[in-house]
Amino acid sequence: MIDGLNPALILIGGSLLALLAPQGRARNLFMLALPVLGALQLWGLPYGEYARIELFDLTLTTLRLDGLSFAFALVFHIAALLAIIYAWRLDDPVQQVAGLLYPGAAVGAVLAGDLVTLFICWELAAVSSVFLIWARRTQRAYHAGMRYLLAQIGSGVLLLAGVIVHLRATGSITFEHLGLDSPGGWLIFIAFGIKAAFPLLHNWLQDAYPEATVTGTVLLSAFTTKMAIYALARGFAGTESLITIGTLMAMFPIFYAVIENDLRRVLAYSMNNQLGFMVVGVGIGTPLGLDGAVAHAFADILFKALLFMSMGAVLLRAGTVNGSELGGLYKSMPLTAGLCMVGAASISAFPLFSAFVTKSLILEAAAREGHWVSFLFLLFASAGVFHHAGIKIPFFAFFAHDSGIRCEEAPRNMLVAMGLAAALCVGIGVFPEALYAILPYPIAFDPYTTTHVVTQLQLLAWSALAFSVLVRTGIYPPELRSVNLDFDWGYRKLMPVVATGVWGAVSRGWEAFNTAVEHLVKRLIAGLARHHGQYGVLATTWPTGSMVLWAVVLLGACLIFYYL
Amino acid sequence: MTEHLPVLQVVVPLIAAPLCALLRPGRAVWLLAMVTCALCLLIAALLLDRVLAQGVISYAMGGWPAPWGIEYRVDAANAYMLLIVAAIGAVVMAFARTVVEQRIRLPASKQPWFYATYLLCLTGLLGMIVTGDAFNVFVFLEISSLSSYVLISIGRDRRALTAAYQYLIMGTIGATFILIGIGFLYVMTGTLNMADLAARLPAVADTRTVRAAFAFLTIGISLKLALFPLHLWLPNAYAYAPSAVTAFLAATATKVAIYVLLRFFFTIFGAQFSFGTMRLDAILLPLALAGIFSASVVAIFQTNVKRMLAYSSVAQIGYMILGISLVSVTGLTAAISHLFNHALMKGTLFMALGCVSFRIGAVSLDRMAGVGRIMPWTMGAFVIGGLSLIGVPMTAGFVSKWYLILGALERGWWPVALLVLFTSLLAVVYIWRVVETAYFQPAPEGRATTGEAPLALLVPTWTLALANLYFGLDTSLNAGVARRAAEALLGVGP
Amino acid sequence: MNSETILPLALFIPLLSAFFIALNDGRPDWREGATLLGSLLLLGVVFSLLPAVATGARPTVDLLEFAPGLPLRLSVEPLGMTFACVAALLWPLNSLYSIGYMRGNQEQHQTRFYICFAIAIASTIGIAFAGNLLTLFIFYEALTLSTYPLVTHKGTEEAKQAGRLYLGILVGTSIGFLLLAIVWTWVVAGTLEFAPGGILAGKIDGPLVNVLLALYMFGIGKAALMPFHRWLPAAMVAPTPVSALLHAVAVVKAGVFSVLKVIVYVFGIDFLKDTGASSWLMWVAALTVLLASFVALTKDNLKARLAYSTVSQLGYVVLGAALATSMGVIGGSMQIVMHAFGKITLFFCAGAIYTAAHKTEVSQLDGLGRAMPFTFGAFLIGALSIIGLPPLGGSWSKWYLLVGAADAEQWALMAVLLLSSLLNVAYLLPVPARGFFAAAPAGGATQIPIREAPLACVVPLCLTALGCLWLFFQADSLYALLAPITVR
Amino acid sequence: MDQFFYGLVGICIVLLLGDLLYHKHATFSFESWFGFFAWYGFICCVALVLLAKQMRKVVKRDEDYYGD
Repeated sequence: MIDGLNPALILIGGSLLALLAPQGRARNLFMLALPVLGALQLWGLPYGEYARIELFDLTLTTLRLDGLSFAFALVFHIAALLAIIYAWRLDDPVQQVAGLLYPGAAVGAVLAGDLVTLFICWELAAVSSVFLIWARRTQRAYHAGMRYLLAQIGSGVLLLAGVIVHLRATGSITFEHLGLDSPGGWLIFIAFGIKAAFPLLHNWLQDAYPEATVTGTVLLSAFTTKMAIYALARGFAGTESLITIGTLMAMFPIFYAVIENDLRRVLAYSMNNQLGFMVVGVGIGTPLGLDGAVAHAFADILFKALLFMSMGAVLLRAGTVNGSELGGLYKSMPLTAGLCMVGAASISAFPLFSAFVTKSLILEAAAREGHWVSFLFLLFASAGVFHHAGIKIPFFAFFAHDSGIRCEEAPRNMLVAMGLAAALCVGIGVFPEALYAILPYPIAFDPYTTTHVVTQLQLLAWSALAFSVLVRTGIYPPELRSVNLDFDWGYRKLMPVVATGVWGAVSRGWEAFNTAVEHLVKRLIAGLARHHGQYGVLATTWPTGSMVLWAVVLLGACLIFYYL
Repeated sequence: MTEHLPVLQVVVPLIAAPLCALLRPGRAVWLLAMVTCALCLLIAALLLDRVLAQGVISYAMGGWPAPWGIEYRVDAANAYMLLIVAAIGAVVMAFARTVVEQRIRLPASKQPWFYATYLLCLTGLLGMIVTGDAFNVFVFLEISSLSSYVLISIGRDRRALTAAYQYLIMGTIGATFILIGIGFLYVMTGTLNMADLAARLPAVADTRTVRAAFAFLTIGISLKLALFPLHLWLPNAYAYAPSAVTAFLAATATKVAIYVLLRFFFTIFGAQFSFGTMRLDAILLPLALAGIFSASVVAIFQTNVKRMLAYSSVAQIGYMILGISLVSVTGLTAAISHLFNHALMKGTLFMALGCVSFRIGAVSLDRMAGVGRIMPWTMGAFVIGGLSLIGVPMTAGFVSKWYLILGALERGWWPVALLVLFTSLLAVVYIWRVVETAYFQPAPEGRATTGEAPLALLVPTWTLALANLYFGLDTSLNAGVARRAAEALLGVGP
Repeated sequence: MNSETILPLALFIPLLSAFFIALNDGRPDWREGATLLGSLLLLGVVFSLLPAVATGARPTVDLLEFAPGLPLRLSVEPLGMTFACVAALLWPLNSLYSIGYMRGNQEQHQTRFYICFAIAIASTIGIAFAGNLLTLFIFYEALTLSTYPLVTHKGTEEAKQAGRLYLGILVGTSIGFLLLAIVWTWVVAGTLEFAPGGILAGKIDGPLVNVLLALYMFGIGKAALMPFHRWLPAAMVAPTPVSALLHAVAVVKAGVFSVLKVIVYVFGIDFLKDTGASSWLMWVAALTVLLASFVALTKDNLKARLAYSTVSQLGYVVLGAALATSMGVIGGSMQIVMHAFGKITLFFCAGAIYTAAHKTEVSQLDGLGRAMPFTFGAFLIGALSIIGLPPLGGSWSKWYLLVGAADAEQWALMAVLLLSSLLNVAYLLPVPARGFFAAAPAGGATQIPIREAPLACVVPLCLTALGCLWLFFQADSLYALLAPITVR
Repeated sequence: MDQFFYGLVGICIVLLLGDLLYHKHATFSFESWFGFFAWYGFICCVALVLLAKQMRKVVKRDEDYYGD
């Protein structure tokens, strides 16, 4: 451990050094060492504030370690480590560098003690992550990446504006509770909201994540949105409106998830839904709620990574993740199927799996504060998440009707990464105290009460029953090759049409104006040329008599003028 | 010796002229003329130096004191003018030899006459400036005019004859009007000495005769200085005369006429009478503005570059008259300084054109295509002259433009300032047409691809070109002395 | 040697270098040597002035007297120092690049090119160190004229047209408006000195302040404020090194630098704020920022896109100046530096792409990045800096501009700045994204394999890209240098 | 598959009956209703699918709708 060294710098600095290492095992080992070193550094640092920098007339606190930031920083390191193992065989320096830079930026963001540092990491994360999408090297990925980047940088600039307004009003850039009554608070809130994929601001997530590379999606799923959850927990804990927002967030994506065909996009919707739970936790703002949000974020990173990794392995081996084209893969990829089901169980909050011990914190907090409407909706969402993430994903990918695809099992490194993630999911589910111990607020909460276990099992089992009944009766909507309109229609269809129209009108108007001016100038020149042109009256040689006449006329005029 | 400088200024070229005519054709004639011009320049410089140091110099011809005898009277204004004319005279003379020997195709036996006429013309111009006697002005005017008719008609171009003839008619009318004006003044005051006239005129100012004299002088001088719309003789005369002659006349003749105007209306009549009572500015200002605009536009449409520059001269004269009609120290400074600067720029431009026509035999725009590549030095000088004409900073032209706008703004005459700036842009257009043609158009078919002009032409051309640059930065002479001259003319200076 | 003796050297070294270039017409190696040596000497001279200026000295030298009380004066203050440093830093790099580019593309008239370039640099230094408006104006015009042969370098009909537009707009605005404004200032204020706090306060009032400001702002055509921006895209016919240093840095920055000088030292920001005369200017600048970005979006030609991006980015500086807050002014000044490094990198890259692959359109760049990783990597860094993303220099200028806008309580302008950042992303990042990630067009296999441009091209663009990064960490010292300019 | 389904039905019934065997800790009154979590989960899922099916009519588009 080096005193005061920001763990983020290990990842960021290492990302550039990694390029110097020769491609292959050496670089892989070097990369693997980075998150381990970073985590050790993080572990070794006592809570406190470090690495203050004086800039202009501001004081930047680039490293602040407390309970909240520690939990996020730790899980970010774990996620980075898993991704590196998962991408062991990847031969793409762009993804490798981005895959370190991006986690580094995220770690930097959660460790930032001031808003300026936060902004810097915020933007760095935005820029470094887009390469994970572009690295897919398809036209779709290029466009999706561009849209993603615009959303991310849009969030960044709003944050910047908010920070400046906040700074002017309070004279402080310390990142602590901001609230919506603080000037600039709203701007920062919206900035966080974009990255947290609030309803209406969410589309970049479902749009971009499924277009990223196999590794890219795994990485993307871990950091950006959780960084935003952290920021909300830090700046807007207890903000009432977050409960409503979070509830909506948990609800509406599940409908899309049901009819979505691309299984990675299903996961993206499900991710949106899980974020809703965390947002509700932050909105409740009690120690229990916040702990719930943090714990759920922690768990979510792991099981979502696991699910995306399994779907990535399917994409790698089968060449597609469209539900309509898959099925019966358990024969080819039994291990992947098993690990995927661990992830599915985790996200569905089966007892002994991670979400069970984390989501219940949030539900409990909601219940204790008497938010019964939210509670009911969250329950609905829990059933829904089981439905689409717990059942639909494994069912359509690995079971259902046999698509006839026969392929290899996932590569060993991927299995190792998935295995580790699965172990963590189960570990958290079995030993929740370990996770509870690193949460920001001390809590005494036992998830494994009879009531809790039974009711949860009831919920899950009857949901599964509903699924089975619907499938058997043929009511369940089939997987179809299609896209579903979401709010991205606004900027992918409507805006281009409007913009093209407006711009066309403006250009035409401008051209017409130019033509008119040109015409006018031409007429003016023609008029001038009539008198001043080469054969114009003012340019030709006059007969001497006329000249003399002019002289005399002028003399006369002068005389008259002078005499008057 | 030094006390005779004023008279030497005139006498030296006057004596040298017949000597030239008598000498046998050859190098010696030019040498004599050149030495004479150089001496004139030296004398002018010494005079200016003395005037700046000591104030007005009065010299009585033949020992007869004024007002009975002819007085040569040198103050800041005419010392400055002498320097311009003598300097241009000398530089153009250096340029003239090659032109006369190789371009004009004058029989060798006639060549000395050219130099003699040139020197006579110089004599006339210098005399008009140096003299303090109104009638003497007329005498020298006739000397310079008659010799310039000859100089113009000497060219190869047959159209020069018509041009010279028209110039002769108009010049004579102008001179006659001036003579009539002087006559009226003499009738009313009984004196021809300028200082004396100035003293006696106020007593009789309110008479019809004086007013008539004023009118005749206005029109007479305006004809000589080619004020719009009395400029019609000028474009052809300049366009068809040999390049050396054009360079000389364009840089000096009209300037001297303007000097005469200044002398008559500021010194003799006095600014109060001319502009306060007679409202001369009410006539000059509109004509100046119209001239600036109209002649600039005409210049844009010209295809003969020499004629284009001639029209540009008309416009530039407009600027000077504009400065005068501002009737302020700044305005007059602008006008007087522009006399100097315009002499530099037009001298450069016409000499550069002389170099071009020396090599390719024509100065029409289409024939000049691509000439920038084969004559880089010549066109370099042309560009410098052109920039100065436009009034780009670091050239002499900027100095006068600066004072002119300053003068206009001081009087609060917005539109005038704007017009001045706008017409500079017209100058950009007509100058840049030439530059573009010379540098970017391919050479026309069948034009001999001769090289750069000979050094004998380039050195004088570049002397003036560099002077354009020098006086754009060090303005103590062209603006500093001009200011003193302006103060002297307005009678406000120290 | 004290600062006063060094100061004129900054002006004469480039001129001298032009002279030696002319002498070595037939010997390319000597000629380029003269350019490089001159540029390095200038760098040394300019930076030797820096410590003194940073500690508050204001070295001043009068060269000549133009009119009584109106000398041609060189005087160094922080703003000019900053600008001169940028020009002096980039000239050696650009010279190196020019050598690679001009030789790589076998351009004609190289001697004339280098001579004009050196004179243009001298004029730029003259503008940076101008001690009064007249001196500024003189060098301003000299810069226009010395760059005209560079714009028309190719000698084609297109180049000629562009030259006409270039000269027409720049000379037209400067003579038509700027000169008038300067003379007017001289008439009302009796001085043309650049003085902290301005010289016009109390000398002129009412709507006339607006008129005078308009004359200045539109008179400084080099600032490319709409609608007088057309010369800039037109000037892109020039060889790329010219576009890089002159039309991304020296000429346009001379324009916005003059804008800042006029606002800070002639009007004075307090005076402007009190009269509110600059509020219309904010909107003109904001409109320029946005419209130029939109136009850039529609351009497929890389250099044209960069040109419109430049127009837009110049609007930032004018906007900063128009805010009339000290933070806005500092933001504008920083933008000069940051944008200079960013944009020169982009132009270098555009030129390197042209030299190596003869591609000029954005749509032709698919897959090229993998063949030219350094060029496209540098482009990415430059683009990110211009967008204003950390950890690159551009983020600080955006920061201060936003702070300035917030200080002026111009929320709508803040929104414009933010929106513009997004537009920057939309028109700049497709270049590296397509270069690196799009599939190379099919059927191109028969062509000669494309490799990186010559080293002389690649090294400078990598250095300027690193410069963008370096500037991020230099923001504090830049701030310390610039902070005094708005203090009376 | 059938065994699978009937097994599931069996589990569901067992779990539903499980409600009778212990005392439920309920924060809200509705939680203590008999088999609340079971039938709530069932209804939710059916509603989810049915609603989503209707939604498809509105939002479903061809795969190349956005054209890239």
